[in-house]
Amino acid sequence: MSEEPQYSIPTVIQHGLHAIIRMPSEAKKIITLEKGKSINLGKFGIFDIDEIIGYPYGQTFEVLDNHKVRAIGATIYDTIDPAGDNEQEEGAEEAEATPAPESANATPIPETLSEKIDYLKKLDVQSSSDNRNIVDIGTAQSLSMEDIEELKKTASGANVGEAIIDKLIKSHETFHQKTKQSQEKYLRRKQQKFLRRFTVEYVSSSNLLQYFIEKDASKVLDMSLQSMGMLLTLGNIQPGGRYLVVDETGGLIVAAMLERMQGRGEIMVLHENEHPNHSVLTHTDYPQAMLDRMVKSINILQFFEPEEERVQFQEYTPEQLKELKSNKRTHYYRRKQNAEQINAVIDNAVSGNFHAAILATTLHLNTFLPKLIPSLGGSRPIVAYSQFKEPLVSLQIQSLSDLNLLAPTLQESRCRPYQTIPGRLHPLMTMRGGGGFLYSALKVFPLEKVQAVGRTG
Amino acid sequence: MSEEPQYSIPTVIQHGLHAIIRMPSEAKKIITLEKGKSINLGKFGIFDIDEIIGYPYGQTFEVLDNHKVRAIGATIYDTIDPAGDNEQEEGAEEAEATPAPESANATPIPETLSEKIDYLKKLDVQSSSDNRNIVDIGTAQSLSMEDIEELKKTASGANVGEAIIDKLIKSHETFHQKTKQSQEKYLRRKQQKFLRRFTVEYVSSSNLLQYFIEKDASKVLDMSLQSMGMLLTLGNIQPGGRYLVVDETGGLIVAAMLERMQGRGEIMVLHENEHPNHSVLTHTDYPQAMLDRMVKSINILQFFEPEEERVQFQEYTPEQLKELKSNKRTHYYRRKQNAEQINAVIDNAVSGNFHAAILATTLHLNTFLPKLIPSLGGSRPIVAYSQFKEPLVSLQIQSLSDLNLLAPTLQESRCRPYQTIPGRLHPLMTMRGGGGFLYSALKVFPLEKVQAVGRTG
Amino acid sequence: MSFLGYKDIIEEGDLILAYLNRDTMKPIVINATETLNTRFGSFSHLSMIGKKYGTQIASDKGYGYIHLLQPTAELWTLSLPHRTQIVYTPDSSYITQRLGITSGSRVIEAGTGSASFSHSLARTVSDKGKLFTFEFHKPRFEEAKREFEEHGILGVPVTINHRDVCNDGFEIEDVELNATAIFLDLPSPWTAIPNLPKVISSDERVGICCFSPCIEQVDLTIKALQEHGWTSIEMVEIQGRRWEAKQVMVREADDAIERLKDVKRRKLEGIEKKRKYYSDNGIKKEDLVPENTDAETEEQKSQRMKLLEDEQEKTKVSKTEFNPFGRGLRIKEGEEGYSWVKVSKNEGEIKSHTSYLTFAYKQPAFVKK
Amino acid sequence: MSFLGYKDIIEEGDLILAYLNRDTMKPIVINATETLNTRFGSFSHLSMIGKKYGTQIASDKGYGYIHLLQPTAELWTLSLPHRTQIVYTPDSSYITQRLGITSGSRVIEAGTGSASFSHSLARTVSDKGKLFTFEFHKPRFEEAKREFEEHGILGVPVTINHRDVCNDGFEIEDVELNATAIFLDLPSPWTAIPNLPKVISSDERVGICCFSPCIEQVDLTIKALQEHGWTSIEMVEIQGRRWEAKQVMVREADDAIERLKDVKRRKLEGIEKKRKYYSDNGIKKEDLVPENTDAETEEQKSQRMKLLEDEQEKTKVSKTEFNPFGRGLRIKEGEEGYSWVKVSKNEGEIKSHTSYLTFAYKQPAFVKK
Repeated sequence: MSEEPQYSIPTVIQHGLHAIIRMPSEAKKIITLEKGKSINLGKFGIFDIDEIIGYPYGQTFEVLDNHKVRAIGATIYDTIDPAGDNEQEEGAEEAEATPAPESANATPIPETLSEKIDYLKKLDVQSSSDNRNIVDIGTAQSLSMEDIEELKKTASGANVGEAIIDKLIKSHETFHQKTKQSQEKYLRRKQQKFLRRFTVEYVSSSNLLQYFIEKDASKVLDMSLQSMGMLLTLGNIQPGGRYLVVDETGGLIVAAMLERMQGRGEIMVLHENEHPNHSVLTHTDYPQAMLDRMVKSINILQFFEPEEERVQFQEYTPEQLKELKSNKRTHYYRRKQNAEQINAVIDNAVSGNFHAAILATTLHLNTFLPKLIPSLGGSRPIVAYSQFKEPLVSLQIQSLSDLNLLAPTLQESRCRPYQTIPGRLHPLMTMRGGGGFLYSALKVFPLEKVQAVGRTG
Repeated sequence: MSEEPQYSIPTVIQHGLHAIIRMPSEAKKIITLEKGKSINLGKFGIFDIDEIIGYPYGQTFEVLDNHKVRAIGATIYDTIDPAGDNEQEEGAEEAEATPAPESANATPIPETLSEKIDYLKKLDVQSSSDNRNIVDIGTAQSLSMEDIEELKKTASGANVGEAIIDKLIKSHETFHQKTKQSQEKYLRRKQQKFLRRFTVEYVSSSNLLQYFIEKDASKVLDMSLQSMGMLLTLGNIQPGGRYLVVDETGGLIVAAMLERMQGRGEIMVLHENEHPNHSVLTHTDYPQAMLDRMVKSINILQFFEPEEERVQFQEYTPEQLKELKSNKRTHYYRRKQNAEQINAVIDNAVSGNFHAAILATTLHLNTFLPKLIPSLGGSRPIVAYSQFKEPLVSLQIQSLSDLNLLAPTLQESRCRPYQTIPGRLHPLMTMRGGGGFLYSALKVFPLEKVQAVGRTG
Repeated sequence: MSFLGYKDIIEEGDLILAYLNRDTMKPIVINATETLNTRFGSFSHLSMIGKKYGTQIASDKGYGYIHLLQPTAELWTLSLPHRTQIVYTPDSSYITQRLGITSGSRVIEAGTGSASFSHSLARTVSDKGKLFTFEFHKPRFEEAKREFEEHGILGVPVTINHRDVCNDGFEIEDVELNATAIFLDLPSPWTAIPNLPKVISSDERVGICCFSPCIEQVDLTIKALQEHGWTSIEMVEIQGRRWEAKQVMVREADDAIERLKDVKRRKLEGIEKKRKYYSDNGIKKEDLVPENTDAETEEQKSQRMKLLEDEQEKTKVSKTEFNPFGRGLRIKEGEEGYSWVKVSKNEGEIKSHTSYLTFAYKQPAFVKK
Repeated sequence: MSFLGYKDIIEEGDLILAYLNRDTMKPIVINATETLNTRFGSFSHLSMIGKKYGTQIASDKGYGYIHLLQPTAELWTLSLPHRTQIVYTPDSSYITQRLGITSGSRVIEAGTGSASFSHSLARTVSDKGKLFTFEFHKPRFEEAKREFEEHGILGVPVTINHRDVCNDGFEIEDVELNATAIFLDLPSPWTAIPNLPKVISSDERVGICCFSPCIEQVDLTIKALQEHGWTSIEMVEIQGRRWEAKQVMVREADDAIERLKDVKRRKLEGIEKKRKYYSDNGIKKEDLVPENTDAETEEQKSQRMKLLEDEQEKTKVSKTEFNPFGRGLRIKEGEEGYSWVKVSKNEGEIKSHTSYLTFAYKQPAFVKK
């Protein structure tokens, strides 16, 4: 590489970029940071985009009155099992092998909500020592929807959430009989419902994937974050590589690869329609010029029948060109450029020697993958993602007798999240199933003789 | 049931029964408790069977000189990850959030080996506080095989193991630099190699399964303990039931069912050869009369073509019988009994209305299982175990459109064992893969009209 | 005894489970004068009497169907409103097998909780065994006791006590518990462990399982077990997974290539038709898409539109017949004419953790005669 | 730069991985005068020069084969003698993706350990980024440094220091670390966490991952992270599983029934033949199996034996031709003439636990202009 182009991921919230807004409910929203516009987060409030400009991505804000915000520490507490509100566990506080919390005396009088919660956490009194008197929170809930609506009207702006929580605490009949932990969990759940806070995240491939997993996992073939990370690792993706990609996740994999390549290299997107589906890419902030330079697309007809598909373009002589009317000439140039582009992409594909084949497709791999092998360089990985294991089992069996493939491997990677309250660690009671499977192998050049007799003569 | 036969599992080690001997290496051996015989455990010593008679099953013994034993607490320490001897973890002792062990002063001078180990455990000195100076145990091992052989000659009988461990402790160059935990692990590993101890277990279905999993898992279709437990639970196995069973685990499943039925009920074993393979049953202690009464076997030809397979037996008149020579008469009665037995089993099978179908077979379930459904009573479970998921996936898809089956379900159950050192809990680093999958459904009687039009008129 | 033994025919007084669908089972006691009302219709108990267990019946009005099942401990667990933690089948079946609980076993359970595991244990210990179950939460105790009674298992084999076993132990007046297996589903099992020696069997090995959601509880439990002479301590987690089987279409790359060729052919055909139309009618492209539409009069525009319509009409290309993947059609899973591959997937949300299971054994003190 | 970038042709001085089989890869530096000796034969480096990466070559004597691969971080991990804990691909790839490490990232790693994750990180941060790795065990530090040098990644992007970061911090003289991602694989990460503020980026969000095998370490780590202002704390476990695919025979019950019928037919045929043989030859069964063999003379016995032999010979029944499952034959997996179903299974022993991964983030203090 002589020019060494480079691209850096934005770290600061700026006009013109995208962002993912994460709300206390964990709901997410993709926005464009347009100057002078505001964003409506429904029950979490409205804020002006200009208010958040200049902060680093990852910042959490509280919505104030008049569309203003103020930057704060963190939105919400660390992982607490949403499904783990069972009584037995609550009783487990006696299990705490950790030193007792600092005495309540040392704690200042709580002002902010998070301080209030901290205060409650440190308060060692008024918590029932076992679960004998605990009644299910759901049924003991005494605050009606009407109460909440009323509060929304009377409390002003930013304080609505807090006022509701205070009221909830007061009105919860058995709140003080509850153990500390269940109080915390209760507060957290209420917080998720009413706090006017949000976090601004960069539209990284991980955040985008998370966004789509929650919104419609089928759009990204039910791929988990760890499957995506493994796909990139097994593919040995790095700056300067030339990759052959089949991506039925709407371009998410292309986006993730671009993130790793940082401006250098090329992605040849092989697709089965007239145009590739890159709907996910529209949410990213890669400069168009970089995309044009790095991402090429070719359909499988052009890829597998390049000679028939090359555009035969009859160039005009300078004399002929001169005679054309201006709109005809524009049309000519457009056609010429189009033909050149198509032919260049076809030439590029034909030249082969790709540094990896990355597949996330529902096409039948047993017949499709062998067609791609000749386009790969030696010692280069082929990695195929599938939502289901069975198609990869079939591919693996076939690969075992293909001498052009070395070490075909079928694996999965699952991520098990934990509740992260010190002293009460356990895996979350429920989690998403699925996440997909990965096939990988290396393209090699077998010895002719081995192929023939399995042994040299 | 009018007679109410009953059978109780033996709890005491007695002559004539079987036992599983578990050695410190976790190796297992099935023995018959023959009067006057002795058992050779190789490097763990030799003992007379009569020595262990009368103790409750589960007892641990130490081999003394002259084939004697003495009953002791436990063979070995509780679960310590055999694969977990990594340096990082050792350093984690600082993580111990538990109170410091009692002061060493309170500990009596160690006499037995386990006391010695306890002593070491409680000794808070001479343990390196981090892993900087730790050298891999394997390479620092300074005791040669010759040393060990020499010790075996010089130390007497029961003390060999202990003497070796003492020597090992002394000679291990960096032993005192090691952290307490790694010392413990080290001792445990040595203990497993040299201690002359063993535990006598009852040949329960769980112990037998464990024995075969370790010896040759394919013999029991790679079935895990949790799959076997689930099979019995989903099958609703209980005293007094009549069950239809296809068992390719050599009779292990039959043994496990008998354990749950305790002398009441019937097991109809359906097999595909001339005789069922019940090799595992020969290691169990069920009385032959009970087996004859409860376990019936029928091959699939007799089961599916009962009319052709019923034995046509021409009975002799009393006059004819009188004329027969004695050996002919014996032969006649044998044939008669045989025919009656076969016909009784066929009649029994034909009567159907079984209380569960329990399948652990490699026969093609999609064609085999539907043939069995008519023999089941209504509301009764069908449970099929398979080493692989794929055959059950196929069965599940087919079952979804079979109105005679309700709620077909495909599940697996995996067991993840942990290291159980308080303060250093973590899952074992490696474990056995596999364990199998379970299909289950309930036999029902669909409404004719539903079957025809999906709706009554 | 609905939960022990087997019955063929539904009779007055039977407890049955009306199976509505995978998520809904309703326990009912047959009473000829009553009717079961569900969202699938009404079903008079009378229509159930005399039917075989397992029968599907139609509602009184003829639409809507349910299945009539004999309850088992496992179906009962599935039918429970999840009022408190339930010991699910993967855990309960493992614990039972691992502790060697069989017919005739004498088992202690604390606490009773939803009584789901109690039912499973009662089935297994059978009428020859004993289940001593303890619950310290009064309403739960009463609910469970009522259920045991209704299910015909109170007394034999189930004994239930309202008791805080951590403080007040397990002894029952005039009863030798002599338990051979213990199951502790308590917030702090380590406080109950010291109370066990008085109630466990003194002449055979006794097994225990402590069921705790948090790992820190395991830590304290192990220490208590060690301190009180329990050995062979092992801790495991059971992970049950359900799989849903389905079929997905086999999509051949060659078919996709053919589809693209077909699209291309149609495009060329359209261009060809247009060219022919223009030459046949002596029309120039400029007539249809003029360089400057702003300068166009209303009349010119209307005429051009008419021409455009005519062109569209005359140069129409037939829609492709080649549709290998049934795009745009409603293809039923497994439909003929397409290839299918069988696959399996987890439910959307899986139970990833229930509790940690700590097992240990206690060998009786024994003096050889 | 063997680990960054791509090369097509093997040249003198290249580091290559000689792939012997799934479990054995040998890293060698090409030197025209040397030879690689393996149990699959000897391979002169000369025979490798000029070959394309990925080529399979035969040994100098013509038997035995190896493949010549360009090293990648992942292949390197597989080739390592397991001298200490390795961060395996399922963990390393997740950590990289989760912390958003890309080309240009500035990463701190402590400790270096086997340097397997270091290689993976070096590949990802690329020549535009920085990996600051710390190791306090002297021999491991030296080994890793030598490797980085040999692999052409020392300096750019890797900087390695022999250091106890828990006591002595992460600062490097004259270098602004400005790290954007931290990976702590230390026995007590909580003692290193207080040392981080001086070396992390002050104008963008910084992510951290602590890698600990025991759960009690996680407990202390979380507390330290909270105390030092890290938020969004999450802890996960990554479970990687490999699957082996194979084919198993489809065994139809109907075929098994036919087999039993065939066995029966043969048995009957044998009885029939015997009966015919007896009547044809006027022999009685008693002649062959007398009531009392003890009373038999030597001569009688010899004659009887002859008769018996003759009977066996004359009444022999042909062995069955019907063998639907190939019993007793050596059937190759997938062999034609039988039906097969594709299945998958785990390896016999699986890596069930590596470490717990605790993630957290630190948002820079920011004063709006």
